[in-house]
Amino acid sequence: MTTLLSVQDLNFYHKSRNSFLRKQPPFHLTDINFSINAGETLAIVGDNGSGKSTLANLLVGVYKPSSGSISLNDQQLGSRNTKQRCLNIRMIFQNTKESINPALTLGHMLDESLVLNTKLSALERGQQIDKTLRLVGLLPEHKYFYRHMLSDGQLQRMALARALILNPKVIVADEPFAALDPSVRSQTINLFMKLQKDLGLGFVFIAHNLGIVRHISDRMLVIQDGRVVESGKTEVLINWPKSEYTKQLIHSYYSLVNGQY
Amino acid sequence: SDIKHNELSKKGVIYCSEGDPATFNPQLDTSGTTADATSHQLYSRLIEFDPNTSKIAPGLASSWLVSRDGLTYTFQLRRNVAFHSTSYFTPTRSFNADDVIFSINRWRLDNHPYNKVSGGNYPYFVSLGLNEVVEDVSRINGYRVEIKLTRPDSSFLANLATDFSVILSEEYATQLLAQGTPSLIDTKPVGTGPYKFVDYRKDSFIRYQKHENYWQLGDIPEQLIYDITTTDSLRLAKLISGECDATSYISNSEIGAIEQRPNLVLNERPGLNIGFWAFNTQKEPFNDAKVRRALALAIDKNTLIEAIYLGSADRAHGLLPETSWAFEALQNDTNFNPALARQLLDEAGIPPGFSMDIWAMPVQRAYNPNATKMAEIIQSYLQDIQIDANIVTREWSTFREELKNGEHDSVLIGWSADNGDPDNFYRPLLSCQAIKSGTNRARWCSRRYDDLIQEALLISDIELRKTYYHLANAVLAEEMPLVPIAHAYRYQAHSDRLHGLKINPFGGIRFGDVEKR
Amino acid sequence: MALLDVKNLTLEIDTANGWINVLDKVSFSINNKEIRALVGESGSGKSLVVKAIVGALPERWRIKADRMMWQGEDLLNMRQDKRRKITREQIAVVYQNPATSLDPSATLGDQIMEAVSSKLLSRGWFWQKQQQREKIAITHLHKVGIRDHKTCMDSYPHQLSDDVCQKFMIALALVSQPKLLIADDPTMAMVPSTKIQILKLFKHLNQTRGLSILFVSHDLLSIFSMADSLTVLYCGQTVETGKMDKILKRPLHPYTQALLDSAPSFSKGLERKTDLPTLEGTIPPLQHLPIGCRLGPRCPRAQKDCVKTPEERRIHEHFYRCHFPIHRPTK
Amino acid sequence: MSRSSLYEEEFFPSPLRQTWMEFKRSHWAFAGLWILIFFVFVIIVGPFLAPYQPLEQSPDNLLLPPAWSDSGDIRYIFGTDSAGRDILSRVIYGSRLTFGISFLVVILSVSVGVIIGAYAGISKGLRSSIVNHLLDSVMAIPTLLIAIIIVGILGTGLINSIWAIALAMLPQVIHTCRDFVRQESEKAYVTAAKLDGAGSIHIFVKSIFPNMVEIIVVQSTFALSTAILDISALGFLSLAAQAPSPELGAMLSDGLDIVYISPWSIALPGLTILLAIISVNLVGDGLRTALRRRLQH
Amino acid sequence: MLNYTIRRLNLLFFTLLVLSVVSFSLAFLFPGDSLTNLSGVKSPTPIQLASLQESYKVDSNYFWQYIAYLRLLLDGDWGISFTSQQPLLDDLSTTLPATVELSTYAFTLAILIGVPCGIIAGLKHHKIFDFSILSASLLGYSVPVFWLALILIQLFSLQLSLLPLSGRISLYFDVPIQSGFIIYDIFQAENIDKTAALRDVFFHLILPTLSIAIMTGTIIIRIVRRSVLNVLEQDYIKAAYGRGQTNAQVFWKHGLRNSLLPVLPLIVTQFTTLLTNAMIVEVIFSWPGIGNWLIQAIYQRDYPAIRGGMLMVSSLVIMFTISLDILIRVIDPTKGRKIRVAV
Ligand SMILES: Nc1ncnc2c1ncn2[C@@H]1O[C@H](COP(=O)(O)OP(=O)(O)OP(=O)(O)O)[C@@H](O)[C@H]1O
Ligand SMILES: Nc1ncnc2c1ncn2[C@@H]1O[C@H](COP(=O)(O)OP(=O)(O)OP(=O)(O)O)[C@@H](O)[C@H]1O
Ligand SMILES: [Mg+2]
Ligand SMILES: [Mg+2]
Repeated sequence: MTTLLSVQDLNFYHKSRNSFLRKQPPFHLTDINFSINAGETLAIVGDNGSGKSTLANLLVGVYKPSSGSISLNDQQLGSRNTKQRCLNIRMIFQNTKESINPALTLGHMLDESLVLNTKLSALERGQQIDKTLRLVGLLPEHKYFYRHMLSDGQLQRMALARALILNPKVIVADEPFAALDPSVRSQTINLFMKLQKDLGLGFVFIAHNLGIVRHISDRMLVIQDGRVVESGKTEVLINWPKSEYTKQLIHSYYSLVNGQY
Repeated sequence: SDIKHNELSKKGVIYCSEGDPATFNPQLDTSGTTADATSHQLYSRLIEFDPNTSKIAPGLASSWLVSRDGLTYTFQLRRNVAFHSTSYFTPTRSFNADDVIFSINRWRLDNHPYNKVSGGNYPYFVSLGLNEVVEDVSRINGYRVEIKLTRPDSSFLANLATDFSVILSEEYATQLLAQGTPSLIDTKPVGTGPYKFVDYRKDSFIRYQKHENYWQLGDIPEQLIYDITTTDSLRLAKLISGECDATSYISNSEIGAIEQRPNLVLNERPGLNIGFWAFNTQKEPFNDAKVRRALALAIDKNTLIEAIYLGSADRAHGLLPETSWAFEALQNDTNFNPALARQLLDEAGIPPGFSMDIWAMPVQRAYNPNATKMAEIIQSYLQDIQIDANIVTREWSTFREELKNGEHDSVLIGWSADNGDPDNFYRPLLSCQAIKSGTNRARWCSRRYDDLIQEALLISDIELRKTYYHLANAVLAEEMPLVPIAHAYRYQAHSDRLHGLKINPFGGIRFGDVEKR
Repeated sequence: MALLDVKNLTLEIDTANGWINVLDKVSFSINNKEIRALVGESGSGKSLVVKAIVGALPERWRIKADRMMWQGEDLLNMRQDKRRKITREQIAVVYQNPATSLDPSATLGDQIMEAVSSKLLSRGWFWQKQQQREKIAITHLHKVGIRDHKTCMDSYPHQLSDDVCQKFMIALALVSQPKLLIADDPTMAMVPSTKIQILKLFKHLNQTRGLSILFVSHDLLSIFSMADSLTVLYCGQTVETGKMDKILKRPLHPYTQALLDSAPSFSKGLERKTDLPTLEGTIPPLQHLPIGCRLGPRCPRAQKDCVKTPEERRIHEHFYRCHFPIHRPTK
Repeated sequence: MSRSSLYEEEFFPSPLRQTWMEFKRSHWAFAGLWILIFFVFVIIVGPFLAPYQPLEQSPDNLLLPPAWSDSGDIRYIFGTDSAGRDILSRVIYGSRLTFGISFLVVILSVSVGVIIGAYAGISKGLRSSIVNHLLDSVMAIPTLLIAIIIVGILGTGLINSIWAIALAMLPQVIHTCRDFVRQESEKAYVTAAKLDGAGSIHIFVKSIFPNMVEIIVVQSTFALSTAILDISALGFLSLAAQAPSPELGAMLSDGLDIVYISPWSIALPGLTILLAIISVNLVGDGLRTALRRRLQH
Repeated sequence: MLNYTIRRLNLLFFTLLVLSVVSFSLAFLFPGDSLTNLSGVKSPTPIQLASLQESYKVDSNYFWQYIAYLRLLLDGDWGISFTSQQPLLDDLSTTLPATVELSTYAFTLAILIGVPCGIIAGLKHHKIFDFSILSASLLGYSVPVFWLALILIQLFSLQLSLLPLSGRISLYFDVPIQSGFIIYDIFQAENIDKTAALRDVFFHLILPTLSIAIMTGTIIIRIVRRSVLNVLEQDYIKAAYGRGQTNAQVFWKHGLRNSLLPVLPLIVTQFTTLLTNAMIVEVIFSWPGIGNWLIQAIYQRDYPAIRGGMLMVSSLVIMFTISLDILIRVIDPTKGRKIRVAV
């Protein structure tokens, strides 16, 4: 299997926007290395503020890395091939609701992506939109809907549709299941797994819930304060954690599951 | 309001005046505003008009003699008349002949040290040629003065009784000259009138205080305050709300409102004034009498009188109002006739669509309460004979300045008489000399007319003088340098707490006999 | 006698679409020293139940109940001040959203000291009382794991992170030494280790001081690990109520079943990357609530009868509302 | 599936439509809208409605009281002024002038302001921050004061005062617009659009602007009431339109001279201004409430 | 905080600088000679001319001219007025206090009416009282101030003859101008009956104050009412009820402060609107304030006065807003957050 996305020595500084009187230490994401293959799922786990979203944003190109490289299919992504990045790496945002424009219909929004990135005719674009909506379990009629008419689960599907519309290779999802209710969450997880199987997507997702991580991910990346603490196969990592932090994480999870504390 | 009835208000009178006085010396300015504010309050004259009879009465001169040839006038002066004692001047002597000589010589002699002070312009005396008429003023003794004229002048005594012929303090003038600040004589005035000057703030107020040693008796209030209120409606409003005890220039539209209120008194009197539309006869095509006549025919005076004066004016047939003794019943007047007007214009070669300016004065005067509105109506009349009129207004002082320079085509303005003499209409309005002094708005000069009014002045027989004036009227009717429109009634309103305030037929309000209860 | 006994609590609120029954005959009770969990999806009305108990709902909403008893006294028909007194002294609430439930313009110190009941103070002068208050407040802050009490008390809510605020809310609730603690999603913003700490504290208080807890959450893991009994809410209807172990072993309502299935870590036998069992469809929006059993359209076992609201049925201490329960032969 | 089906529209309204539906629920606001529509109608067909020309004088009918008073004349429903001009016609032309100009001013300043505001919102850096801060402090000066100052500089006159008021309103519009763009730019949907490869202008036009329409409309209604107030205030002070002009503020100051004999000469133009501003404010309030309600739900 | 203050002061300084540049360039934009427009001396004698050229540095380039102008401004030499030929700063220092005095009273009145009414309306939401306050306030903030002033005059001065309609004090009182603030001046004045004078001042204040306070007052009502409504919907109020606090406790401890704090800046900025209204109303009530003065200057095309008046009023407004900004920062603990409340 070929490496789809690989990240080498990625470093990133958040410029501190604070005043000169009340200084917080600037956030620093240090030396991130990982790679994923097609059809593989990588889970990123860590505390609040550990830099998970920052990493996701770096992958899709919202931020520019301070140093290090991200390559897709062994081709380095830089400022020149943004178009390629737009097409191939798509993002699902932490706050799904906010990431959908309230003033546009869903169809219009999907259309925008197509207009900007493809040369399809209006008719073809329409077909593509219908197809994608069906793919994620929505109806073609949903393209006339506005954000406020959808439930949380449907919004999550819509976000997925927007990610999928350009036939990407990798999807980066920032806590896609956190805001969902238990019953809908299962549906969404099932959908993700199905799509990954069907389309051979590489899937990077950020999560808190170790149960879900264990269930769907192949590999895991544990981050603490901007540093990778541990990474490896999910099964291995969960059963035999090496670092203190991971151990604590897994322990507390297990103690909840077993009710022993 | 509260203040209306408390103790304090009894001690003072507030008069709402329509504008700032240009100076505190009425010799320097002919405007009614200046005269109203200063003349009878601060100063006295040798001779006064009796407001009840309009006849000449003794003032600072207790008696006078006129020589047989009418060339020498001798005045006997009152003794123990005190000048104002103020924060800036304390008199050491009372009024005497030196003050009279100083006051007259100031405007008479070009080389007088005070002649050039404060602009050196004495429009009233110059426009009447008085500076040439008076040959000499001499002191016979401390309380007797003799004035010699170059030629007889039947209006001379009347002129000495006008608002402008005030008596200043020679002692004060000498003191100021020594200090090197002569111009203070006109801004910090000293006189012998019932009130003395305390304070003046431009656009705001003039404050006078009772002159304790005033030579005439009278229980006048402690304070006299001029509340300078330029907005017409506001003056009436203040009268109604009790902030003023009396107000100047009631506009005709406001009469009804005053009559409704039981606590306000309205005095009405036919006024010695005239509102007219003058053409600049030095400009093309207004130098053509035919054009002037045509324009005169184009307007309906009766409507103007209704619309602007709201009926409280008499239609003017000539320069003189009906109350003047020289008034002539059968004067030539133009009647509304647009067809004839157009015809005359065609004859004069004025094409339809000809455009001209009508200057409308920005202020309200008794003789024309709303010149702008009058201009608008005239504009529509001229429209009917295919003449486009532009209405021009300027700020008042600029307006007069530019009028004086003859920049207008035609102007809506008027004249209020200062004394009852007909000469006071004929000469300042249309004599050649008055072009220079700036009161001849038509800038019209006719030898024939000038001779006639000059002749009239030389004779003292009234019937004979009348005929001369009637001849002058004929010239005017023929030449039409201006279109007389109306003689407005004069109104004065005051609170019923004031007693003794009367309309003075010759301008000038007087607070010398006003009491407040 | 139950500490709090709620029977057929019904709440109507006015929305743009008219009056809507957001709570439909909700019943449950809390016994002394019991930890009862209230679960349900987001929007199922859990927070409304909490607010209804403490009377923090807008006045114009219509609230009805067969009974809502606090130690035998009816809260609904009680005089306002008496009810306030009870809520002040015996019931404490941890609100769901810490950031908005704290007064933004007062320091946390002021707020917690205000909540210290004067009964707990010994006699003394004004400033002595103030000191005692402060002491009590600080002990409670320490209890919930806020070590830097000074900064915390001097700060305004917006200056602190969500999880600190949440801990503070818990301290604020405990400081009045209540009989019943109502905790609405108290561990929402917390990382697992902190979460465990708080859960430990709750359990400890329950065991040592006999504190009863109504634990509202949709975090099934926490609930299963500490609650004695469970009430499941779906769209404003109680679908099942009973002892924790009973329900875990044998849920009767299809919705409870689905809820239990949705936590992957619990289906121990589940193969990785296999489909999770789910209910089809989504929760209906407020304005389109189905009539009868509100789960109806999504229920795999639904039949014609489901358009009628099922009556409450019981097996011992286990209540449920379903026409066609699982593990029971249909009639 | 067709979009135009009524049923669809009923149930899946766009945000704009939803705001409109909320708006319609408030009777007051709706009444305000009708009055406003009436005024717009008057602006458009005013010359056909007015029985006379605004400057047409009828010297035979001076200072007539309104027709409903005893000495009124049915030909002059609102009476005449001291030059015999029909007050009704003048009020109609005056509404035309005052509100027409206000509309013009608002359109002018809003369209320019939105463009500048969007630019300021999108651009970053020191220069824009200086400009922004300056704007902040200019914002503190009320529009009327700025307008008076500008009129003082440009000289009095109607045209000058149009420019003055338009300029004076600009900072407000720019400010709102910039703030909004700033605020929205932080939201995830803009980031999402960026990730689609859209440029900043594209993002503004296609993503942010549709969200802004309502804000602009609300802002415009308030700008409109300010504009009406300002233009009539300037007219009243004789800084804008001058006396014979039927502009309502100028009419008021013109009527001052005869207020004691014909109080209606200030009452009627004043009431017209009042009514117009009330209607605009009702609509503005209604829109704002509707918007707030929509955002809450 | 310090940081914020410095930033604000910086802004203030910068804005004032820009204003002075604008006022300087005005002298060149106005018709006529720039030196005349700057100094106000209309037809100077040769000696005067030379000294003016010297002090305004007419021969150097614009930059140095501007510096010279700035220096003169700081020295208090603002030039003289065309019409009155008085130093501008003298005129300004008598007119400005009059306006400030009037606005301050009106603003105080507006707050005294607006805040309590707003709070009550907010608390009694959807009740008759709220409704009537709301309709009255709609009327209040829609009515043009100048018209309102005329109506008030018609009613109280002319129909009922209760109140005076012009000026600050009856002219019977000879109050010399010391500070420009009439009440202070009355205490300084000699030879007048001070109680009577104060009574008179009070009567003169009623109408102008009322006519500008009504609009601002109603706006404040709306702002406060909205804010109270907002706050009452907040969770922390519900939480406070839930904690068993009584209505009064909740309102005084949590509601009031939270409803007033966020709208404080909004209320305070109303002052500038009020100031402008005061300037218009001055013309109607012949109030000897800066509005009246400036508008006369505009009529008479008195360029130095327009320039000076504009500079003075706008700097005043900006200094006022910025210092209040800083003040609000100091009292408002939620300062870090930007809260906007709709009217
Ligand atoms: N735009 C920014 N500028 C400066 N610092 C930032 C910025 N965005 C995030 N940070 C800081 O970077 C750190 C990591 O933030 P990030 O959003 O990546 O955390 P996270 O792991 O996603 O947390 P969470 O689980 O809450 O989403 C935080 O300390 C945050 O304060
Ligand atoms: N003030 C309100 N106005 C209108 N509807 C409301 C209001 N408060 C709550 N609701 C509605 O009532 C329903 C129940 O809300 P509630 O807050 O009780 O849900 P919840 O179970 O607590 O959800 P979560 O787990 O997300 O906290 C929701 O659909 C919500 O939209
Ligand atoms: Mg994140
Ligand atoms: Mg909740």
